[in-house]
Amino acid sequence: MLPEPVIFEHSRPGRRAPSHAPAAMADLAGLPAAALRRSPPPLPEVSELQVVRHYTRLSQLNFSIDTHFYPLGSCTMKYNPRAANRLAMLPGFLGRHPLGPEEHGQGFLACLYELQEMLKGVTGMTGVSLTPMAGAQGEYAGVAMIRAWHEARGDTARRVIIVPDAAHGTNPATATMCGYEVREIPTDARGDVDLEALRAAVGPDTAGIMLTNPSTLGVFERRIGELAAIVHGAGGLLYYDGANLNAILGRALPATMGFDVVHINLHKTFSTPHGGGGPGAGVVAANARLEPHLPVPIVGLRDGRYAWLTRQERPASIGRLSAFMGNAGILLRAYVYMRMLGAEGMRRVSGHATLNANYLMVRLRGAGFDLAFPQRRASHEFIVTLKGIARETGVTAMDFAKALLDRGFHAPTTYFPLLVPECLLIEPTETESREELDRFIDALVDIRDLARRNAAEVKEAPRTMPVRRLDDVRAAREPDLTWQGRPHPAAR
Amino acid sequence: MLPEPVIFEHSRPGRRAPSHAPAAMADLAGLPAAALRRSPPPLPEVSELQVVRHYTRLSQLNFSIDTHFYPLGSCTMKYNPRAANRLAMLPGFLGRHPLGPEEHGQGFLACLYELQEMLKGVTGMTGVSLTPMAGAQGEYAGVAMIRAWHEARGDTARRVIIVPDAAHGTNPATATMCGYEVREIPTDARGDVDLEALRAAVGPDTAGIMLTNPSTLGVFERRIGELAAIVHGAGGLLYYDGANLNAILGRALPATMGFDVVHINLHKTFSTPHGGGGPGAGVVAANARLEPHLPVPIVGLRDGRYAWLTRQERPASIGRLSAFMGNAGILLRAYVYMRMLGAEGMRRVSGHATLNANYLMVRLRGAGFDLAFPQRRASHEFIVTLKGIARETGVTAMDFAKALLDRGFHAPTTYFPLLVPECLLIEPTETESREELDRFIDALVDIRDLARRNAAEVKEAPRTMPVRRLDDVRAAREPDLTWQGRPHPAAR
Amino acid sequence: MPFIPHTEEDVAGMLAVIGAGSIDELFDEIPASLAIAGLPAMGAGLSEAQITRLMLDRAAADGRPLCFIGAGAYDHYIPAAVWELATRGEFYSAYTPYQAEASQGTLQLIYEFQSMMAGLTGLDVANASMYDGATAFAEACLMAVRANRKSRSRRVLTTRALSPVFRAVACGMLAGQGIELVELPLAAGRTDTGALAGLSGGDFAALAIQQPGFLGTLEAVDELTDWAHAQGMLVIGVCNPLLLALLEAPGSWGSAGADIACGEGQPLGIPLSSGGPYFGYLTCRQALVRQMPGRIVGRTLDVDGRPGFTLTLQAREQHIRRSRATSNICTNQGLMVTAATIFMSLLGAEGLRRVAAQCHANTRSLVQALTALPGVSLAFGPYCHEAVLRFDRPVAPLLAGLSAAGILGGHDLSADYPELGHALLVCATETRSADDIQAYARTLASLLAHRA
Amino acid sequence: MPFIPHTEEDVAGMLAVIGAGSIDELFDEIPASLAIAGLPAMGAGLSEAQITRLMLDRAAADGRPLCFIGAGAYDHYIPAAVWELATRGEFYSAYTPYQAEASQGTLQLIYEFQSMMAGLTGLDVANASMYDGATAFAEACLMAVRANRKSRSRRVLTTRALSPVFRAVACGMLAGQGIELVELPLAAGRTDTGALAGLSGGDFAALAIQQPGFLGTLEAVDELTDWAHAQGMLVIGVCNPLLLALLEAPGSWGSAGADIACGEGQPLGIPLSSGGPYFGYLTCRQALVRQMPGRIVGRTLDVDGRPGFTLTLQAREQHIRRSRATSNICTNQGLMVTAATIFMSLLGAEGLRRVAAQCHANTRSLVQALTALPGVSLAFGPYCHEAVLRFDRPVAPLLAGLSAAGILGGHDLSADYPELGHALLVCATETRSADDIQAYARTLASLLAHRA
Ligand SMILES: Cc1ncc(COP(=O)(O)O)c(C=O)c1O
Ligand SMILES: Cc1ncc(COP(=O)(O)O)c(C=O)c1O
Repeated sequence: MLPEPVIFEHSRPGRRAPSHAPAAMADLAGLPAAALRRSPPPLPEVSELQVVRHYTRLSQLNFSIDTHFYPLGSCTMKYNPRAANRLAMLPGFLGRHPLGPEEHGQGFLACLYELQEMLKGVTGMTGVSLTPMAGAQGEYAGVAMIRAWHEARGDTARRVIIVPDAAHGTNPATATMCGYEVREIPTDARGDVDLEALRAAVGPDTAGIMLTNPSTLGVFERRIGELAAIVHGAGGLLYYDGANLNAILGRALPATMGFDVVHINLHKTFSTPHGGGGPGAGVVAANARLEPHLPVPIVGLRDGRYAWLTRQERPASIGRLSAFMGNAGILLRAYVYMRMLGAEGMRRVSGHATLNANYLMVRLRGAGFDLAFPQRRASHEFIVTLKGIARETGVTAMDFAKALLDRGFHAPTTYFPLLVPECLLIEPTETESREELDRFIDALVDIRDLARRNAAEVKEAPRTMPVRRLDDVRAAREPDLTWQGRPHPAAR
Repeated sequence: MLPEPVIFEHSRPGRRAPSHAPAAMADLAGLPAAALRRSPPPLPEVSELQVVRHYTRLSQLNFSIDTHFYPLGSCTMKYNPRAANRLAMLPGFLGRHPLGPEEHGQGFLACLYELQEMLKGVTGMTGVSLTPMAGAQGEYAGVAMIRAWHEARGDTARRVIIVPDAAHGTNPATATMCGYEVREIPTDARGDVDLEALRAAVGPDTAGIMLTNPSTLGVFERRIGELAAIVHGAGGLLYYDGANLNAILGRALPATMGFDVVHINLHKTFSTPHGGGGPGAGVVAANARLEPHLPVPIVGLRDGRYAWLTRQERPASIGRLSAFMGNAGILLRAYVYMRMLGAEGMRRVSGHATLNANYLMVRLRGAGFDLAFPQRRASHEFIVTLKGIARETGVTAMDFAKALLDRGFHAPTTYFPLLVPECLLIEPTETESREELDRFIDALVDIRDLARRNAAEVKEAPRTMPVRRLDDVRAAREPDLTWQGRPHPAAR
Repeated sequence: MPFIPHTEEDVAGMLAVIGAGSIDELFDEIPASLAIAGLPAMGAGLSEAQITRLMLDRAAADGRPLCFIGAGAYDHYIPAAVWELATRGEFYSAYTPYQAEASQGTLQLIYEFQSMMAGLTGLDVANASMYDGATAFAEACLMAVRANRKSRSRRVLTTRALSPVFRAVACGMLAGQGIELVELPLAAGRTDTGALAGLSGGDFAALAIQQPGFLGTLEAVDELTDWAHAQGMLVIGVCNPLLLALLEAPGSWGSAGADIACGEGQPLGIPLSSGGPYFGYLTCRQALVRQMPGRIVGRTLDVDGRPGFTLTLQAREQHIRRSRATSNICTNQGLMVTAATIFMSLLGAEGLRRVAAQCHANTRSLVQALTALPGVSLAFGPYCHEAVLRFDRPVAPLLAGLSAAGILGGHDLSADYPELGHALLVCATETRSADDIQAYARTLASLLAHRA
Repeated sequence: MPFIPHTEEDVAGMLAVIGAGSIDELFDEIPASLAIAGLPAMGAGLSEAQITRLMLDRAAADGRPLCFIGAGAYDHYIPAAVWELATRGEFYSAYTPYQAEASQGTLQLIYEFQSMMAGLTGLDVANASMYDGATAFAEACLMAVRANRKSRSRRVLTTRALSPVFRAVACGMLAGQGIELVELPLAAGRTDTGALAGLSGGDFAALAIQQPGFLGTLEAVDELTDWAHAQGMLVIGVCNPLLLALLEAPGSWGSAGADIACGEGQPLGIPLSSGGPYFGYLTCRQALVRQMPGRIVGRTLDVDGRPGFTLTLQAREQHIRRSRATSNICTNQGLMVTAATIFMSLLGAEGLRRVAAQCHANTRSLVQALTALPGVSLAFGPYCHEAVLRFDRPVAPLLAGLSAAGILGGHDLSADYPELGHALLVCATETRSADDIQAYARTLASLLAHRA
C-alpha cells in the first residue's frame, strides 16, 4: 500500500470539479462589500477523479466491521445491516426539512413513534425521548432529569453524583457538565460495587448514582436490588448507562432492576454504524417518576395523527438538546434493525453475544491467559489481564494490541477499565462466527508465545499497517493539527 | 494484506442469512415430484456479515480507476462519474419491467430517444440503434447490416471482410460470426494501412472493411478518403470500429470519413463503468444506406409519444440482438454523462485526451524510450516499443507491466497490437492530471534504469500485490475452474 | 470542464513540452476536409444538480406499477448488500482482469461464480458470462454444433416452449453461419413427445430444452434428454437459474444429463431495469470446455507456490485466436456476475429454494384468484412459477385497463402464440403480497364486468 | 436468525466447551426475580423485503414538497460522490480511530477536515466535530468561560439575532454549570449597536455574534468584535460555513478577529434528513486549543520517521481526565465529517462561493417575486441567503394553504419573534429554479386573493 498524500497536495490553483457548482458566479447585488471575504479560503482545488481516488484510497487504510473482526470492548462492534443504510437514505427521508409540517412527515413520524414504543419495551420504562445524539448526551439528559426532579421537589441540597471506579469516562464528565460533584466508589474483588462503600457514600447530598449493568468489567451486578434500595433509601435516583444493553436484551429490564432513567446507545445495541466516530444516538427512557422531565421533542399522537410534543405539552421537560430533533437518520436505521429482529431476534442477540464471550473467555483461560474475574460468567464481554506476561516478558497490553493488527484483527479495548492493570476488554458480539473466534484465540496464543521467545519482535508490531507505531508524545508536544502547506518537517 | 479464502471456505452446513428469504418454505403443491431437484446445489452457507466482509476484502484486491491510474491502451479508462451511477439506479428506473407498457416508460424512453439523437450527432450518421450490449456485438450488428444490404440487392458473392493486421481481435472474430472470410492487410512503416495491398485485396468478393480511425496503433489514418474510395469503388462498405472515438470526439465524424456504419463503445468514450469486464454498450449508427437494417428495437415517436419500433415498423432490420432492448442501465449512464458534458465538454474530451497522450509520448521519447511511430502525432494513445531494452537487458514488456504494478500504476496494454514487438499501448485519457502523468514517466524511467542495473530484480516483480507472478501455463494445462472443496493441491 | 483536471497553466506547460501552439494543433493529422468545428447540437452541459433533477422527474414519471409480468424477467427482492458491494469503485471501475496480480478480487469472485453456476446446473464448468440469456442460448447452439464432431449437422432441434425472443435472437446469430433451428411442437403447453418418433434418425447437432418452458409448464426433461442422446445429439438445458434451487439440475436430466446449460441470469440479483444489463450464463461438461465461448478463470499458483487466480484457456478467445475464436465476445457482463455471486452467497441454496417456492405458491394464488372470475381459466399445467390464463375475449384491452389502474397484468401471448387464442402469461414473484393479488383480481373483475 | 452466524452444531459445541447446558444458563448470574422470558411485544421479525416495502411506502407517503424553509437547515445539492464514498464500509462501519495504525484513513481525513474548517473560519485549529450547531455553540460558550482567565465571569453576551434553538439548547447546557446568557436587542433585524454603550464595563466572558443572523441580516461584525475585545471579552463567531466562502471569516473580524468560531455543518453536504444527523464545527485560536472539547487529530511520525496521524491532546477528554474533562462528548458525528470533507474537496473555494452566491441571488428573486404581491413586504436588509417578509395577516393559514399545494413556504416567526408581527423567514437555495419561485408566487397570490 503506497502512502496517500494529503488532499491539499493534489491541489493546483485553478483546478476545478465544475459540475458541482452553478456554471457562473451569480450577481452579489445587495450584499455590502464590507461583509465580503477578502481572500478565498484555502480549500483544495482538485478534480472529481482526484477526490474519488483519494478518499477511496484513504478508506482502504481503515479497519472496520466490514473488513475485520473488531472485538472492541464496551463498543459492541457488530454487523451494521446494509438494508438499514439503504432504507434510511431513501430520497423521501433524506429530503425532509426538519421544520416541514407534520402532514408531510407522517411516514417518518410513524417510524419514530413505533421506535419509542419498542424502546419502552426493551427497558421497561414508561416514556422515551429519541433526541440525544450520542450516549454521552443521553447521560446528560438522564442526569439533567434527575436534577430537574430534585429541583421540582425543592430538594436543592443534592449536589453529588456517585460513580463506580469502573465507570466509563463519560459518566463522571457528564455529572460535571450538569453541575454535580462526582464521588467515586470502589469495586470489590469479584467485580461488584462495594456496597459498604456505597452505604458510606450516600446521604442527603446524594442526587443519584450512574451505573451500567453488566458493568464495564463484563460482569452482572448481582446485588442490584440491594444497591438500588441503598440509593433510593438515601433519596437518590438511579441512572442506567445503557451502553451495555446488548448483554441483557430480552433477559432483564433496567426498570425492574430499580433504575429510574436509562440511555441506550443505538449505535451499539441496535447496530447503527459507528461511522469512524459517530454519529450515534443515545435515546433516553424514564419511569413514571422522571418521564415528565424527558427532553423534547417527543413523538405523540394528536387527533389520530403523529405530532411533535414540545415544551408546550411537556412543561416539565429539561428542554431541547439539539437544534432540531436529534439524529433522525440514525433512529431510522435502528428502527429497521429492530423490526428485522423482532422479539425472538432480540433475545438471540444477547444470547449469542453472551455465548461468544463466554466461549472466548473459557478457551483463553484454557490457553493460560489470566482473567480479571475468573470466577464469574462473562456478560457480552470480559477482561483478560496481561499483567503476568508483561512482568515476565515486558510485552504489554499495547504490544498485544499492535501485534493483533498485523494478524488481521482489530485490538480489543486496552487499559480500560482503569482499575485492571494491562487489561484487554474483549467484546466479540453475536455476529461473529465460531471460526473467527478460534482464529482470534490462535492469534493471541501466537503473540504470547512469541513474547516469550522474542519479546522485541512483538514490540516491533505493527509491521503490515500503512504506518508503524506512531509517536504520540511528539503529536501532543508539537501539535500539527492543520495543513500548513508542507510535509512534516521531520519526516524521512 | 492477508489472503482471503474462497467463499466456500467460510461455509458451514446450516448457516443462514435468513432475512433475505421468506421465513418459511412455501407449499409446493402442484409441482410434480419428478421435476424436483434431488439434492440441493452446493452453494455456500454463510452469514450476511461474512458475505459483506468477504466481498469488501476481495474488492480491495483490485486496481481500478477509482484507486489507480489505469492507462490501458484501447480501453479508455477514464473517470466514471458517480452521478451517472446514482441516477441510473433510481428505484423508478431499476423497477421497470422490460415488457411494461410504453405509457409507464415515457421518462425512460425520453432519455433513450435523446441519446439516439446525440449519437447521431457525434457520428454524423442518420440512424442509431442502442441495442448492442458491447463493442463486439456492435461490430456484429454492423457487419450483419452490411451483409443484409448486399443480400437485399441480391449481391450474394461478397464473402470477404477485409481487416488490417492492427485490428482488435473482435473484428476478425466478428466477421467469422457473420459467416465471412477474413482477409488481412498489412500496415505500412508509418502506421497507415498499406493502400497498395488494399487495392490488391478488394474485388467483387469484398463485402466490406472493418477499420478504426485513429487505429489501434494510436495514429490517425490520413488517407481515409482514398481508402474509402477504394473500398466503395469495389462495391464494399466501410465499417467503423468506434472503440477509439474518444480521440476525435467533436473533431471529425465517421460519416464524413466515408464510413457506412459505426459502433461506439459507450463504456469507453462515454465513460460508463467497465465493471471488471462489463457490462458495456456497443450502440450502432448507420448512414441512410444502411439505416433500414439497424437492429431493433429503436425508440421512435408515435402520436407524439415515445414508442418502441420493432420489426413491424422496420421490416429490413437485421432483427433482435438481445431478449429485450440491450443494456438499458448502461445507456442511462452514458446519457447522463453526455448531458453533463454538452458540446463544449465533448470537444474537450478529445482535446485533453490527445494532449495527455502527446505529452506523455514526447516526454517518454525525451527520456530515451523508443516509439513505434516516432514521426507521428499521438492520437489519444500511442505505442512504446521495448524491443531495444529487451534485447539489451532481457527485461520484457511483461516485466515492465508487472514492475509498474508495484509502483502503484496499472500497466498499459501489452503485446497488442500484435505487429509491434514488446509494445506498450498507452492511453492516459483526459481525466488524469499532469502530475499523475509525470509520476508515471518517473516510474517507467525508474524501471528502465533498474533493468539496466539489475534485470533480475525487475523480473521478480510484482512483490507488493496480493500474489506474485502467476503460473499461466499451469492454469491452462491443469484447469482448476470450480471449487472442489479443497485448497489447491500443490499450494504451499 | 467536467472531469478534466487540467489548469490553464498545465495546458500551456504541456503544449510547450510537446512543442505545439494549441490543443487544436494536435489534430493536424486530420485532413482539413474532415475537421469539424464542434458539435453545437449537443447544447450546453448540465450541472450535476440539473441532470439530477431531470432524471428524478423522469424516473418518477414512469410510476411504480404493480407488476405481474414475468416472461423472462422477474421482480425478485434484491438484498441491499448486493449492490452496495457491487458498486464499490474497485469492482465498478476496474477493467477486465488482464493483469491478474492487480485483479485478484474480480478473478477470485469469478471463480466463485463459476463454481456456483456449475453447482446450480449440475455441470462441470462455467464461463464468466455472456451478454444475456438469448445470446447465451445462441452461443450454446454454436458451441454444440462445433462440439458434436459425430453428427457434424448444422441443425439444432428445439421446442416451441423455448422463449420466442431467445429463438429470434439465436435464429439471427445462427443464420450467419448457416445453422438452422428446427422446432418441436407443443401439446397442451408442453413439448409434444409424441412428435419425437417422427424426428428419430434426423440429423441434429443438439436438442435444446427449456425447463420450465416459456409458458411456465414443466417439460418431460428426462424423456427428451434420453431420446436426444440416443440420436447422437447433445442436449442443451435452458433454465431459470433461480428455479434450479427447486428443479432438477440439467446435469442430472435423464440417464446421462444434459451436456450444456444456459439461460438468463437476471433472477439472481439483477434489477429489472427495462431489460438490461442482465447476464447470460453458460455451463458445460468438462470435455466441452475448449469449445466454450467467453472468459474463464482458473486457479493456479504464483512463483512462491501460493494460490491465485487468472484468466485461462484464452486460446479460445478472439484476442488470441482472432478469426478462429469460439466467439467474438470480449466485454461481457462482469458487474452483473459480481452482483449475482453476492446474491447467491447471501441466499444460499435454502434461501433460493424458499424464494422459488414462494414464487410458485404466489403464482398459484394468483391463478386461483383470477380463474375464479367468469371467462378466465387456466390453460394448462403443471406450471412452475408462471402460468397461462385463457380469456373469453381479447387480452389487450384488459391489460390497458389494468395498466391505467397501475397494474401490469401479464404478458399478452397473442403475437407469439396465436394458436392459444386469448392467452395471457402471468407471474407473481415472492415480492407480490396477498393484498397485491387481491388488488389485481378486484380490478380485473370490475374490468370484466364493465366490458362484459 | 438475522445476522447471527451460528449453526446448531456451533452452539452445541461452544456450550460444551463452556460447560453449560444451554444459552439461557449463561445468564445464571441474573437474579431470578429480574429475569424475563422475552419481549413478546416486539412481534415477529420482518424479512428485508418486508421492511423495505414498509419503508418505501412511508418515505413515499411524506411526498417531496418544494421547500423554501431555511432557518438553520438548507436544501443544497449534494454530489453523488459524497455519499457513495462516505458510506463505503471502511468509513461507515469503523469505530473511533483509537488504534491509529489501523485507522489512518479516518485520521487523515479528519486532519484534512480540521485544515479546511480552520481555513474557512480563518482560525488556527478545529476539532473533529460536535453533535450539531446548537451544542457546538453551547460548548463554545463553556470553552470561552473556561478560557477567559482575565474575566472569570460566568455570563456570556449574545444577541437576539442568534438562532432561537441554539439559544434554547445552550441555556439548558449552561444553566447546569451556573452560566447565564444575556441578549443584546435588535434594531431593524440587526443587533442594535446603540445598546453596546449601556453594557460597557459589564462583566462578560464572551460575546457571541451570528453572521448572518438567524433573520438573514448581516451584522456589524467588525464593530461588535472590536467593542467586545476592548471590554476584555472573547469573541465567538457563529457562522453558516458555506456562506464563509463569500463572507468575511470570523478570524478576520475587526482588528483582531474572533477567538472562537462554531456553527452548524449541515450545509456542507449533509442531507436535510428531518434534522439529523448533522454536525457542529468548532474552531479557535491556537492559544485556546487546550480548552477545546472533543477529539483532535494531529500529524506525527512513526518509528521509521514516516508521517502518520493520531488522536492527540487527549488529556482534555473524558476518557482520560474524567470529571475534569473539557466536555463529556465521546461519540461525535464522524461520518458527517467524512461527507463534509469530501463535499468541500469537490466544491473547492470557488464552488462553495458560487453556491452561496446563487442562494443569495435566488432568495433575492424570491423576495422580489413575493413582495410584488399585495400585503407582502420585505422586513429589513441587507440580507444574505434568507430574508424576513412581513405580511398583512397571520402567516400560519397561508403556510397551511401552501403546504396543501406541496410548497413549504418558509418558517413562521411569530412564536420566536412576536415583536415582528406577521413575519415569515424565507430561503431559496441554489436548488430552487426560477420555475419553482414562480410556482410559489403564483400559489401565494391565489391564496392571498381567496382569503383577502
Ligand atoms: C459504558 C459506556 N458508557 C457511555 C459511553 C458513551 O457513549 P457515546 O460514545 O455514544 O457518547 C460509552 C461509549 O463508548 C460506553 O462504553
Ligand atoms: C479497438 C477495439 N475494438 C473492439 C473492441 C471490443 O469491444 P467490447 O469489448 O466492448 O466488445 C475493443 C475492446 O477492447 C477495442 O479496443
